[in-house]
Parts: sequence; structure tokens; C-alpha cells
Amino acid sequence: MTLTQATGELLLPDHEAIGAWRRLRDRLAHADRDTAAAALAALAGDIRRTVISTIAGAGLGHTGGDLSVTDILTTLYGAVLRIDPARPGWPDRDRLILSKGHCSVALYTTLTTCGYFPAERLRAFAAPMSPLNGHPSRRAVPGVETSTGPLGHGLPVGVGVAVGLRLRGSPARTVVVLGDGELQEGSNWEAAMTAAHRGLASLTAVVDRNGLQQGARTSDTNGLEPLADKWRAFGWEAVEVDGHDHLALLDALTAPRGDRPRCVIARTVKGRGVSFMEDRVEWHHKVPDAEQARLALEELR
Amino acid sequence: MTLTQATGELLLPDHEAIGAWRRLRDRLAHADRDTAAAALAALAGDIRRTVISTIAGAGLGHTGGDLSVTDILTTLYGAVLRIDPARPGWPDRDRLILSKGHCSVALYTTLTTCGYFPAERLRAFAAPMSPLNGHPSRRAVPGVETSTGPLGHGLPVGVGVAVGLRLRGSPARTVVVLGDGELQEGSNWEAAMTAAHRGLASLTAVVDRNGLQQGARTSDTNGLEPLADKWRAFGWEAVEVDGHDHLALLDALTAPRGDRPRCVIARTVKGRGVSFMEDRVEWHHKVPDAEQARLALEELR
Amino acid sequence: MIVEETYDCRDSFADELVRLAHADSRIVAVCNDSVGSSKLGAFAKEFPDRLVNVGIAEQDMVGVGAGLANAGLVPFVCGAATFLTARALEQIKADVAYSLANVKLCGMSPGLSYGALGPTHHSTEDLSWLRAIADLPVVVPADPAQTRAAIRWAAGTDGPVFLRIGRFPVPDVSPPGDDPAFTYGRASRLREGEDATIVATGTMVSRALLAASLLAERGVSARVVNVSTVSPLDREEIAAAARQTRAVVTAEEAVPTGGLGAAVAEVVLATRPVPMRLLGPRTFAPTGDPEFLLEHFELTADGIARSALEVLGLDHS
Amino acid sequence: MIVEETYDCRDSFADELVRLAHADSRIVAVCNDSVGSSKLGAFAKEFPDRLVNVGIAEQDMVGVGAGLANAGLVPFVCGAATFLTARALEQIKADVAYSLANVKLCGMSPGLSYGALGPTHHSTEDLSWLRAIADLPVVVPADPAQTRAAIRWAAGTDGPVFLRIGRFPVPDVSPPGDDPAFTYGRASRLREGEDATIVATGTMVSRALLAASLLAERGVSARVVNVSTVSPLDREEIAAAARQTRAVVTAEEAVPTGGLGAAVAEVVLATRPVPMRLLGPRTFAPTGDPEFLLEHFELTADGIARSALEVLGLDHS
Ligand SMILES: Cc1ncc(C[n+]2csc(CCOP(=O)(O)OP(=O)(O)O)c2C)c(N)n1
Ligand SMILES: Cc1ncc(C[n+]2csc(CCOP(=O)(O)OP(=O)(O)O)c2C)c(N)n1
Ligand SMILES: [Mg+2]
Ligand SMILES: [Mg+2]
Repeated sequence: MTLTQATGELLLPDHEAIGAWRRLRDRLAHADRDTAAAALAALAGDIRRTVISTIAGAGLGHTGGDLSVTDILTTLYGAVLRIDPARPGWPDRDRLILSKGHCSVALYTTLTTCGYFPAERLRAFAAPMSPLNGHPSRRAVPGVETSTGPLGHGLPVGVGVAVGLRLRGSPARTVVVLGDGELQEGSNWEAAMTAAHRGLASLTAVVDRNGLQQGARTSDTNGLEPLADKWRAFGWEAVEVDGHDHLALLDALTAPRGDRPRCVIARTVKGRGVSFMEDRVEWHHKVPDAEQARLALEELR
Repeated sequence: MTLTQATGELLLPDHEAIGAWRRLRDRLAHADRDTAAAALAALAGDIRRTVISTIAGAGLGHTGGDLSVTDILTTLYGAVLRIDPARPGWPDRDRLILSKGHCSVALYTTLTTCGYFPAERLRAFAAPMSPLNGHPSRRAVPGVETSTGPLGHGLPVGVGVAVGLRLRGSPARTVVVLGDGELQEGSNWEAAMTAAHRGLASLTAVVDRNGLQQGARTSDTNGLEPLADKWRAFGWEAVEVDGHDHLALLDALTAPRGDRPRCVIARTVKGRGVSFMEDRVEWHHKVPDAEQARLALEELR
Repeated sequence: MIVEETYDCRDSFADELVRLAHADSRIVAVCNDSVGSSKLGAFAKEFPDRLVNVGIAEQDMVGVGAGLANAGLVPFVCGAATFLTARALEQIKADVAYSLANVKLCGMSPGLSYGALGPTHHSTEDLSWLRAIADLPVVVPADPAQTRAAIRWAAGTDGPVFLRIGRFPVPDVSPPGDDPAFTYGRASRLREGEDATIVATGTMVSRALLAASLLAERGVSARVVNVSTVSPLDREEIAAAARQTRAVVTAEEAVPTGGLGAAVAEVVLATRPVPMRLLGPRTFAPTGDPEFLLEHFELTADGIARSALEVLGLDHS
Repeated sequence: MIVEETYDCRDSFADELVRLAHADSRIVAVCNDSVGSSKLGAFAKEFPDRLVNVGIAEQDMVGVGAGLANAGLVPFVCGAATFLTARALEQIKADVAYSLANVKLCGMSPGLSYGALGPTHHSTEDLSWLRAIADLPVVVPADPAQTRAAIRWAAGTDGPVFLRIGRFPVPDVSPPGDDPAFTYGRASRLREGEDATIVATGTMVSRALLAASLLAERGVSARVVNVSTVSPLDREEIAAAARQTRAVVTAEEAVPTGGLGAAVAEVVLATRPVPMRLLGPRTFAPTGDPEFLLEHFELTADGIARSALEVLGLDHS
């Protein structure tokens, strides 16, 4: 098969970053809760700052959703997922699918903190011929399991991964990170039904419940509540946590499992960490100008 | 706009049948419950027999689902819907959308009992150039509000109708009849969410809960239970009734309404009324041969 | 080089829709959490009850549109072209086209206009997808005047329509005084020429005109035809091009082998087969802004002119 | 008239899939409550754990296919062609083609084969829809031998494929001894001829051969080319037809102006423009069984032969 997308330079592993990430994982494996919380908070802070400068530099991005999902991704990559960034194709890796693909910058940045590719490459985000386009492409970015961008695609793919891993006898787990507005897409409920029917206990959905979608509050657009009830009626376990509390997320993501898929509804704030962005719908895809970026970075210090 | 589908002869109102239907409606309006039940049962029997002979004659049809939905359609057209078969375009008519469009023969037959077109025309079902093809076409069949056949289309359209009628200040109501297997389509849940968000109290969904889909039981394919909980979690009123009990259906379809859409889960038996078809998956689209048709008609007498 | 003023046709669309909605209370808008990108802000303010935002749910959006039409309203169903078409194609086929529902589907920001948001957001397949559906007029206005005229026409016509509303900035191309600037089913000849014909649609029309100027400098006389109704095609105008000029180049911000290019090719082959070149993206795009991507796919005045020379056998520069 | 034996290619598909699944444990099947119509009954019996029936949910079906591929399996995703494509087109674009997922999409019972079930069940737009998507091979076997060979090829190739598996009964058309009966990307010349070329795909290939016989009786020598890979097209074989014969007729059970016809037209125009006629349905079908509908749309040996005569300018019968 010939790839018709010119992807410019390949993204290759950053072994130094991989080493640092491995040390972090080791440290966290033995740390007490306070130490773990502090380490993850530090990592999240790094990621948020890079998100801001990457978006400001490229003049493109979905700032609000990147900042609301950061702590979820930080917890997953920092302390939960069994992965090997040096071998993105390792058959028994845990899979993370960012279904809300518009928050690619948070994902790309998180992937660099694991060493999938060097952080410098983020400067090419959205640049001509760059492998890093506005939405994650499986063709071009190691660590990206499936190309996302259109909403409502991640959960069906995650269901297929989980079914496939079970068939192959793999212990790997599958996590799909979803937007809340995204749950208006019916494809999610098709997949939710299938996941429950098949008892996919290795599948976790994390909903970034920031209460905002592109143009307005979810509750003013097409209300989702009672959201946990919806998941339960579709046969899932559902828990609600503070989506900016790394330890709460960690607990929800690692708690012992029954025979059902689990949904973690992570209550978050869109634009989290930057006062003038928090819970403001216009920051869905607004790009900070130089001054706003400076202020944001200051607040995130 | 030119219609590119050759539809053969037009279907025109059958004024005699309209008269008979009007008399039935008048009678039912003043009848006690036993009389009403008997009248509707008689009508349903007529419809079932015509369904069998139409399908056997054409060599095409979805016998099982036609027989499971018959009592629902009988109740709706016989006693609930405010319609005028002489004026299928009357702006304030109640709308009935058969989302499970494969059960066209039950619908076509019911429409003839109201006089939308003469019952003789059913003999042309599936014949070359006939207006009556295997799935109801809005272009060709008076009384058909939207073309169905692909599953999961009816409820979104019904939502649009209900929103539109409300906007226009019309008192008309909208009823969508759905298959149970059909509810695996996510488009239904998109529409369910929108209907609840908009408080569409004039919208009713009736689920033909026969427990079977095309190839197997719903519970063996992609289980739907707890089904009422799903609708409730999506913001609807939900009631369960015996889908072959005309009075129970009538009550559920006419009970006073709050400010929410209502789902009537009608427990039915696929192939209802013909012993060797009842609850047998192969009768989803099996066509009775001459002997089977004879036996079926005998049982339905 | 003269820098012309350019416009985002979504603005003309939005403005005209509000104007029409004042005059006709049946007009409603439906969208998928795209009030901003569909430019429905003003509509929402003026007619809050007549905007049905179903959220991120394109199948529902199109079905709701068909239902609104059934109830006697005139819905303009607006969403990014790629999601509207890719996600709701069966609804477009069954609920709208096959049901002959009076629904105006408005595919916003088509082609490559989402730039670095990538191929998942580009709508380059939509013309192929929609042309294949019977009884669905596919209309692609080329500038603000055509956009307004097309919206007016659509609102006044009973039946399904797909309107492709550009986001990529374009200059005026409609001849002043041309009223209406859009006539359903009719292509317009914007420049006469004898050697070759450039048949273009949407964003490519202004580039086709520039290409014709470049070709004139090279002594080549190129006709320019603006096809604003891609389906059904104005067969006469294309047949005239095949009869009267020696080569045809098509240009569109869409996969050409199912889009405008394919439509024109059929008529050329049935009339007088002359050599043709079909310009348009055929692969997933690399990363880059829209201008970069148009260049990447040779969808520039230069690229069009070069193709015309090649197909005329004059490319020995 | 000799009555040839005819076959439902779904049977060959099903049989070959079971055979392959015995040899390769990575092969799994995915379907949308279509175990019967996709002929997966035997597969289900032999490999109950390897059949993922998601129910009536095509978006989920294709997404699940992409996920299974991600997990290292080789999914054959089977559903009626129209629902698979119309309902899950964005999943096909994003999850399969753009993601280069190793998914084999099997569109069953395409074209008009659902007969009187009507236009909602006909899949005549699918070739236009899928050809527009980059990096998605579109394969249309013409008989049992080609079906088996195409399935084998698909199973052994890493990447997305769409296979259009016919239900309408067809006779053998592959030359005996032709092994493999299907070669990806290559069209096969089934009959030599100098006057005109009939380019056909799928169910139309046997009718094209019959048409060539009818034409021979009229003294017209018609070449017959079977295009079993519709995308990417075998440009050389089509270019040869354009160079060596004076007219081209295409025949397919699909909207031709975005399907095979359009693909062939482009090559003809780029090589040596000769007159062409594109046969295939262009409207929603009336009611009728498949045989009736094929006649209605002139997709018969007679219809093809008549078109060839017309395009050669010999239709003064
Ligand atoms: C199918 C589809 N429809 C529309 C869009 C446009 N879109 C991009 S992001 C977005 C809002 C997403 O909201 P949410 O899921 O809540 O994400 P978050 O708040 O985390 O950014 C929309 C509508 C899309 N990407 N895909
Ligand atoms: C989108 C779509 N996928 C698949 C089909 C094929 N199909 C026709 S009927 C049917 C089963 C329907 O089951 P259910 O909704 O339970 O209807 P009923 O039991 O009342 O016949 C299927 C899968 C279809 N018509 N539409
Ligand atoms: Mg959100
Ligand atoms: Mg059922």
C-alpha cells in the first residue's frame, strides 16, 4: 500500500525522554500518595505550559479542551498505561484513544513527555508537511492508535481493540477519552451497547465533563444529564470524579473491575489553569495572542 | 423538481373505505371498552389476513414483523391518530412514521383500511413499476410521511416533525413506530436526546418489542435491557404494555402527558397469530408458500 | 499584482438567510453545534425559536431537517461539509433525496478550507458523494453574489438542495449587472476563448480567470466557464466547449474523478472528445494551511494554466 | 440459447473466508445482524468466538473493525453494501482509509440486487462514494473464481480494502486456467476486438461478453475488459483500449458518472479521446425484481450492444 499523505520527516523515539519517563514511572510505583500527587501535578504543569506555547506558536489549536483533558492524560500516561514508548507497536501495550481528537496538542505534548518523539518537534505543529496536524493521524504519529478528529469515532474503535485483545489473550487494557459534547453522537451509544453486551471489563471510557462544547454549554445545546444513569442503563459501571485530581483519577482508573466496562466521568473545567480561559466557551478554539500566552504561562508557573 | 422514480399508476383515495373507516372511528368514540376491543380485534384480524395473502402473492415481505406490529398500527389508525385519509397532506394531521419500514405490508394494508388507497392495489405490491415497493416511499404512497427502510431514520424525522408542528402552533401529534433491534442504531439515541432536551410532549415512540431481530434474538445479538431505563435516562417517560392488547395500547397512547416525550414499549410476539410463525426468527423475512398461507389464514380466521 | 478584495461566502450566506427569514416565517435553521462556524449567530439572535441546534449529531440533524420540512417549514441544515455529508449520507439519500423533502443542506467550509486541521476535516469527497445521489441538486456558488442568489433560489424552490458554502476567501467573479447571479442548472461563461476551456467551480473560478489571463500572455485564448450547478450539469454549455475549443481543463476543490471533472468528462466524450485534464486533490492532504494545500494540489492560476498548456500540447516552455 | 450455470458470489466469499480462517487465526468477521445475508452461518458455526455481530449499528461495526485490526487481527467487516457505505462512510474514511487500518470491508448484495426492496436498499452509489476516498482499493469480482482469489489477496495484504460481493447470479467469466483469477490493480481482457471496447465490472462482465457476441453477428468486433479493481484503475489496459479501438462503452451496476465509467473516462480523455457511453443507473429505481431493473436501466447484453453501435455511429438498424 502506498501512503499518499506526505508526512514530512518521521517522528522517532526520544530516548532521553523515555529514560526520564521510565524513572518517573518507577518513582510513582513506590511513592506515597502525596509524593505521587506532587509529581503528577508537576508533569501536568509542564504539559499545560507546552500546550500554550505550542498553540500560540502555531496559531491553531483547541486551547480550552486541551487544558481540561491535561490531568486525565497526565494520570494515564504518567501512572496507568502499560506502554513502551520505544516500541509503539508492542502488541501487548495498553491502548489510549483520544476520541476528542481536536485536543491533539495535549496528546502530542503528553506523548513527548513519554519520549514517543522529541518535544522540539512540537514546534512543527500545523506547519506545512508536518506529521503533527490539527488532529492526530495514525499514519504519522507514533503512539496514536487511530486517526481521530470527527467526533464519536473513538469508542467503537476502542470496543474493537478490547474485543481483539481478549481474543488474542492479551492482558492489555483499552482507554478511550471522550468529550462530553461528543456524547451527543449516537455512535458512542452503539459502541456502549456492544461493550456491555460483550462484558468488556478491560475497556474504560473517560469523559472529559467540562460542561462546554464548541458553541455553548452542553446543557444549553442538548443536555446530557443524568449522564451516569445513561451509562448505567447501557450496562456500564459509572463513577464520577474530580477530573483535575490526579489521585482521584488514578483510583478510578485502577480500581478492581467486575465484568463490565467502566465509565469515569471526570468533572473538569474547560481552560483549566488559566483564569481568563476557565469555563469560557470562546476558548474552545481561540488561540492566545502573545500577551495572552505570556499571562497564561505566568499563571501556570 | 422532476421525480425520477417511475411510480406507475397513482394511488388515489378510496372514498368508500374512507366512509367505513369514519364510521368505525365514530363508533369507537362512543363505545364501551369491550365493544372497542372487539372492533379493534376484528380490524386487526382483517389486516393480518391481508398481510399474509399480500406477502404470499408477491413472494416478498417481512411476515414476522408485520404480524407483531399489526395491533400497534390497528390501534393507532383505528382509534388514536387524528387524520383525514381524503387529505393526506392536511397540515394539522397527526403523523405516523413507521421507522421499521420493512414492515411496509402491515402499513400499506392499514392505510387501505383507512381508505388512503384501495385495498385491491395491494395486489401490485412489489410488482414492476408499482408504487408499493418493499419499503414505504413518500413519493409514491399517500399517508407515508417519509421514506423508510434503512433502520434508525424514523425517530430523528419524528423529532423534526414535532419541533416543526410546535413552531407552527399545530396541535398535531407525532408517533414513531420502531423495531427493538432497530434501537441498536445510535441515530435513535441522538434523536431521543434532542426530543427530551426540547420537551417534545407531542412525540411518542412505540417500540415493537418482539425480542427478535433479523438473525437472532436481540438479547443474543446486542442486548437492549434494561430498555425502559435507557429511555428514562435519556429523559423520556417510558411505559411497558402488552403490544397485542388494543385497550392497553390505547390507554398508553392517549394518557395525559407531562412535558416529556413518551416511549411505549409494546411487548409483542413476532409472527403473532400464526402458531408456526410465532417467535421464530426465520419468519423475519420468510415468505409463506401456498400451503403455509392457507394454514395461516385458517388460524387467523 | 492587483490585490482584490476577497470574501468569506459564509457571511453572504448568513446575511441572506436572515433577510429571507424576515420575509418568510417558514424558514428555520438546523445545525450541529456549529452556530459559529455556520455563521448562524445573527440568525440565532433574531430568531432564537427558529434555530434548532441538535448538538454534535449529524444523522439527527438531517433527519430533523426532513421532519421540519414535513411539518411545512423550510429548513436550512448547516454543518461543516465533511460531517454533514460523511456522517449523514444515508439520511441525505433516504430522508431528503428519495423522500423529496424540502430540505436545504448547507455544507459549510468545504474543500481544503480547514487547512491544517487535516484530512478528517477536509471535504474533498463531498461532490463525488452527492452527485451520485439522484434528485439532489448540488450547487456551488463562486462568490458572494452567487451565494446570495443561490440561497434565494433554494428558499423559493420546493425540493432538496445541497449548497456548498465556501469559507476560503474569494473575490467577486460574477459580472456586474448579472441578475440573478445564479440560475439553477445554468453554467456561466465568464470569458470567451477559442483554444481551450477552463471549467471551474466555487473557489477555483477566480483562479481560472487568472489562469486565462496568464494563458493570454502566452498567446493562448482560454474560455472560462463557471459551473455553479454541479448536478445536474449544464450539458449545453459543456458541449459548446467541447465543440468550440480544442481542450478542456476542470478545476475544483474536490476529488475530480467523481466531482465536476467526471461530470464534464462525460459530456465531452458524448459530444466531441477533446483532450481533458481534471484538476483537484486525489490524495489525503499533507499538513498545511489552505493556501499551501491549494498549491500542493496545483489548484492555482499557475497550475491551471500549466495544465491547459500541457493538454494543448504546448508545454515545452 | 445456452443456459449457463450461475452463482451467487456470496457463497464463494463465505466458503473461501472459512477456508482462510482455518489457516489464519487472525481472521475474524464483523457484521450488522447480517449473519444470514452476509452468508456467515458456516463461519459462525466453525468460529463462534471470531464472529463479532454488533447488531444493527454500522458505524460501530466499522469502528470495531478498525479496532480489531489495531489489536492485530484481520477483520472482514460484512454488511449489505448500501448500509455499510452510506451509514458508516466517515468511519470508512477516517478509521479505515486515513488510518490505513488493516480492515477488509465487504459490501454484500450491491447494485440493484435487492430488487423490489427498493432504492433504500439498492447500492448503486457505493462505487462513487468509495472511489472518492484515497487509499481505499475498491475491488469488484465478477464471478466465483475472482471472488475467491480477491478474498485471498485481501486477507494477505496489509491495508484497507473494499470488496463488492455480488448477490445477483452470474456465470463463470474467468478464463479456465487463469490463476490467480484476480490480480490486484490489473484489468483482464476477456475478448479481443478492434472496433470498440466494452469495459465492465462485476455482474456486467458476463453481459458484456454476450454483447460482444451480438456485436460480432453485426460484424462489429468488440473487445471486452473486466475491471475487477475499480480503484486504482488499470490505466494501461484502458489506455490500450483508447488507442486501439474507436469507441468505449462502460457497464456497471452503479451510478456511472462517479463509478467505473468516470474512472475510465478520465484515462480515455488523457490518452486518445474516443467517443464513450457510460451505462449504469442514474435515477432511483422503480419497483421491480433485479432482472427487471437491469433491463429498465439497459444493463443487458442487448442494451450494451446497442450502446456500442450507437457510439460507433452504427445505430441505423
Ligand atoms: C462529527 C463532528 N461534528 C462536529 C465537529 C466539530 N467540533 C469539533 S470540537 C467540537 C465540540 C466538542 O465538544 P466536547 O466533546 O465537549 O469537547 P471539549 O469540550 O472537550 O473540547 C465540535 C462540535 C467534529 N469535530 N466532528
Ligand atoms: C441500517 C440498516 N441496517 C440493516 C438493515 C437490515 N435489516 C432489515 S430488518 C432488520 C432487523 C430489524 O429488527 P427489528 O428492528 O427488531 O424489527 P422487527 O423485529 O420488528 O422486524 C435488519 C437488520 C436495515 N434495513 N437497515
Ligand atoms: Mg466539553
Ligand atoms: Mg424485533
